[in-house]
Amino acid sequence: MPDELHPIGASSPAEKPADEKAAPATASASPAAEPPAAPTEAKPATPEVAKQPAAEKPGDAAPAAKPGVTPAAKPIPPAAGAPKPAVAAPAGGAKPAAAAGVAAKPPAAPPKPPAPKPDPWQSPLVDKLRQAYGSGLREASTYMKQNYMVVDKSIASDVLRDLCKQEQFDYCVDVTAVHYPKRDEQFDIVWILYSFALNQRIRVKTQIKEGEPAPSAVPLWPTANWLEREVYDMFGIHFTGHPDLRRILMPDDWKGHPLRKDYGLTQQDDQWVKNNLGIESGQ
Amino acid sequence: MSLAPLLRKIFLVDLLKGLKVTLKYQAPKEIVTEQYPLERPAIAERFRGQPRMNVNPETGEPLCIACGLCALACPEKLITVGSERNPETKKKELTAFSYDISRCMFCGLCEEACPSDALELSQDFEMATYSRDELLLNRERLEKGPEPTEYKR
Amino acid sequence: MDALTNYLHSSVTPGEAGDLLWATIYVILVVTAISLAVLSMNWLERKILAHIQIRYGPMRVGPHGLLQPFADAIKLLVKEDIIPEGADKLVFWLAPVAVVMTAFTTFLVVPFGRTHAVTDINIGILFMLGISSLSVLSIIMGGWASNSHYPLMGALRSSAQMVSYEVPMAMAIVCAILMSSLKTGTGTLSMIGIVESQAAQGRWFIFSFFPLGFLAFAIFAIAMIAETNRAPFDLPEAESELVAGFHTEYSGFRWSLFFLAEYAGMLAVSSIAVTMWLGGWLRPFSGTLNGKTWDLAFSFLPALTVFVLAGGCLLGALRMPKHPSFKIQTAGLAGFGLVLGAVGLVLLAPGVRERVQDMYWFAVKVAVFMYLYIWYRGTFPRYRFDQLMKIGWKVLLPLSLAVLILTALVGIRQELATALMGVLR
Amino acid sequence: MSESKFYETQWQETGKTFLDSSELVLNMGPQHPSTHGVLRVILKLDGEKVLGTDCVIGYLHRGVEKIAENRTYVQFNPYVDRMDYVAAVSNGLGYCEAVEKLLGVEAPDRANYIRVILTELNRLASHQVWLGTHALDIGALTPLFYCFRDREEILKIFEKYCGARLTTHAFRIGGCQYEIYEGFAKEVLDYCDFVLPKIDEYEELLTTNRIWVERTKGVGVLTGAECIALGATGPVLRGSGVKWDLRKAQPYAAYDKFEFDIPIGKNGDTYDRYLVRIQEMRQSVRILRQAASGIPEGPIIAKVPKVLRPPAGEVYHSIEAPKGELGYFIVSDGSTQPYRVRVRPPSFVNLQALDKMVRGWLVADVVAVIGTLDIVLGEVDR
Repeated sequence: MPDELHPIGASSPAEKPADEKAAPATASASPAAEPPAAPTEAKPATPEVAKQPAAEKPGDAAPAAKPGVTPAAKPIPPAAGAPKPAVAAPAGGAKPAAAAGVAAKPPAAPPKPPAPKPDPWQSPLVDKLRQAYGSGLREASTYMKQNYMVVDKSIASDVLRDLCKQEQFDYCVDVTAVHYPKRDEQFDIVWILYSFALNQRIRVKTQIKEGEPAPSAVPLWPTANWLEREVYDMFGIHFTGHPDLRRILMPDDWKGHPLRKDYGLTQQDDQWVKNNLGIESGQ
Repeated sequence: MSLAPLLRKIFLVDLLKGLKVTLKYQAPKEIVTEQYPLERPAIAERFRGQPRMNVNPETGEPLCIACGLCALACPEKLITVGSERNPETKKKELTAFSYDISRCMFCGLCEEACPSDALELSQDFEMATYSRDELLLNRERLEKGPEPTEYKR
Repeated sequence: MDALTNYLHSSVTPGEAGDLLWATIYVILVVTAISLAVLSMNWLERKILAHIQIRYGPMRVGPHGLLQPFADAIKLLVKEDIIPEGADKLVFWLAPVAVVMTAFTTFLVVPFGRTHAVTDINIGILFMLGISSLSVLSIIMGGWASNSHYPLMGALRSSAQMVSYEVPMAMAIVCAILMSSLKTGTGTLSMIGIVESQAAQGRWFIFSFFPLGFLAFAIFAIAMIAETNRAPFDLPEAESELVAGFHTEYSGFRWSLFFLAEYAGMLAVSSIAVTMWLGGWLRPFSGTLNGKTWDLAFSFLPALTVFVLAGGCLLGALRMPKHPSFKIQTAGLAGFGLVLGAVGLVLLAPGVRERVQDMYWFAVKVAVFMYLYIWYRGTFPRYRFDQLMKIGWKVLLPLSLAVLILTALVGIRQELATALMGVLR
Repeated sequence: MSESKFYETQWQETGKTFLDSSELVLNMGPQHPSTHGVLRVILKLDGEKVLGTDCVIGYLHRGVEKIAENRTYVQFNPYVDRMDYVAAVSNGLGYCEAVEKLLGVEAPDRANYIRVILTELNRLASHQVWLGTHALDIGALTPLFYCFRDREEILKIFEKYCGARLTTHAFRIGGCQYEIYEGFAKEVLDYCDFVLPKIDEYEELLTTNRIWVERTKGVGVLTGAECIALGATGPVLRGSGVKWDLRKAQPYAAYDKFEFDIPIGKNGDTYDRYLVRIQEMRQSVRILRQAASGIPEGPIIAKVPKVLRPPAGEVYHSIEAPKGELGYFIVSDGSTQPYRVRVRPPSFVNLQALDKMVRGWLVADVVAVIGTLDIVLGEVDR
């Protein structure tokens, strides 16, 4: 990384020292003790809910981890600090991975101002779903005024069906996925739904392991057809119940799934160059 | 169907209306295209064209302070800056600079990053060359600036 | 020398006079003239279309792109001759030849003037219709032989289209033939005969039996656009749908033959329209503004037109950009203007003056049609195939039949009246 | 095996070639005059009637989403212009606002006004390109040139404002990079006066023209419910009578400050979509007039750190691009580079409706429907 950038990066926390105040609060709450953190946040301390902060995507885990790590890590380098929670919390597959990724990226991550935390999302819809699915609804939060819920993959198709048929979420905006290679459940599948009647947009997320199929939304929203094909093309995720799961953007004989994190940017190029030009690298 | 639309349909009013428009525009003064190499378009002041490295007009010394910010800002990573610390003045001095406009998308981020107004995207838009090598601009060519081709027949 | 004097004093076409030499010369002249007309049409179309579309059009090859058609022709001639591998080679080769042959053969009977036709045959119009329908065949040949989807669809479309529009077209022509039987009593199928009967009746058939003549003309005008596959009926070569229609697989010289045939076809049907309804070679107002002085005045018009063109060229040369690179172009344009001026002078000569009259008016009338063709192309969207068929069969055909019957009834109204009276009495 | 050999053997074995079957498989594109770039549609035809289609896309796939993961937030900004290159400004707006949301900053008022002006100009330009090419597909050659003539003036304003005509890179995260040049507002207002009569002229050429009406009325019908099910947004949705525009439904930038209507169609056919877009152009002019005459003073860019490290988290932000809902789903892991950027391209989703719209229609209608969907392959393929 550029040396020149460093002073600028370092100056940013100095600019907002006021935010530091909020840091200890979250720091003490979430990362220090994983299971106890859950009850403070969520209602019944069912095992699933307890697992929730750990298993959710690092978008959530990272901010919680960072303030916690950095104060403690002052004497020790952050790289060494990162794996620690991994051992401490074996239940959380995702969190240590993401935390490690975050901590490793900037060489010396300055103590960042605490990130805005997702708030629990209170709404009749959530209550209804929680009633119906209980702990299957792992999380329902609001982040940056945007509502999302994380559901267990076993109930994902049911939740989607309910949202489509009963809750007027008649428009499937997007289906996509995010790859977290270091997590146990590698993929987040994200359905972005919109309701014309309510003028409301929600995200439904579920997490699946490598090789596991996801439920297809095509029977509910025909628009998901190509979107799921694209997810399949880019991530290699199979959708059960999809009528015509083929590659869409990449050629049919393409190898690999480009948007996975382990798919190198120039991998295909290099291979082509090697095969066709007989040299090591084209660039 | 009432009478007026019917009559309009029979007398092809809709078609005649269109014909009128196209007839109107046949006057040569309506032509908007340019005889390009002969008539040159007016290029806006902020236009982002071929890059140029400015030198101090009085001393001829480069304005570039070899900070490398442009290279960092570039999304395509097509700028390389070579610098060397002058042992006498303890300042970084520019030794080499290359700019690959074959990969450039003229986003202007390098220009914005430059703290000393050294790198600038000029108004020249005629960057066609006969070989790819010519698109790799070195320091000399950048300092000389673009050399627009004169139109000859 | 005898041949020349014979020709100059002849008041009939060489074909009628049995003058084989001059007939041959006329054939050559007609083929050359049509080819030149197609070349200039090419330039004009590009120029006029460009101006409709607020652009310059060709500007670089010669002054204002005047030499562009020649450059195009050379380009097409030296282009690689590509025959698709799956093509039926013989038919593929034959199609453009056939299409050009049919297109040029029609001009044998076109009367450019009273004496300016290769020949006059008493079934001239039938001959024209018959030969021009043959071009369908070559289009199908081209589309089929290409062994490719787009040409095949283009060929199918065009055959359906040409066959269906031939019917109203023929009906409209029959109206004109009926009109020609008035006064003279006997209708004629001869192209020259039809023009002469218009002269005898003192008015063009477009104004006869108003509005029947005009309606018949309008039907013909619509059908002829469809017949020549031009916008808004240019489905067979609809660029945005079928790429280039039946000649998608053709390139170079073969393609240029299709191109030649298309424009020759346009000229041919326009000639029919002019002959049938617009008085052929007759000058306008020949009925009302007649007399020696008017004749004399009108006889100067060809020269005047040429002078105006020449003046335009010279003016254009003056207004050329004052850039050294335009020296040759400026000189060329000025030279062209001077040549035109000289031609104009020749046209002023007494013997020549009268003799070019016929051709001049014929050419002017055809040119108007050509302009309309281009203007329509620049303005209208394209019909869909089924809509085109609908217009052909459900609108034009009944309309043309009605017009035909009405024309016939009006034509025999006196006989009809007497017959009716007889019955009643 | 060469092509002709193939047919020969096919002939010998089955006694049939493709010409003998009642179904014709026609490969439209990827190089075809009216597939707007490199769309390839495989048509199954019975004569000229379309029995089914299959879109083959991806010829222009550049992996924009993958590139995003390897660039910083600022560096990725110019790339979004290359998706819908006809409406580059809208793309930039969506991306910048999404990242701003992630950062928790808001662009200042002045920047928002400039953004609205430029995006509306771009909407006009995009609709003009659409109209020109759509008319060209249907066979009218000339409107294309009139549209491009009028679009040229917009591009000149872009060039003067930000230095590029097509891939503008006009906005930055947090606001705008460039202060408006002298006479900007006046030029925009002048353009409004200039373009309204021109829109009337397009209408004179097409709206009542019987050929145009016959070619577009009733062709490619989508009901509102079908649109929603297929996820079609933008003028396609509005043409079917659903009054939904993100500028009104979930206002962004400064759109809540302006008065404008959402034009909707009735029948959901190609003609209605045409009318909707024409009306939208007029509404854009209306917004432009309000915005250009009321640009507030103030800073043009909010305070954002030089190096952007949005807090870990994810947002979805969408705007009403000329083609429909353009969304960005950005996942941040707290580093300088986005962890994942997902673009929800309107053209891609709208293109799905093609099959539904053309079944049972003729080849010529396929062309018309592709035109009316207003796709840009740069965005479909990304």
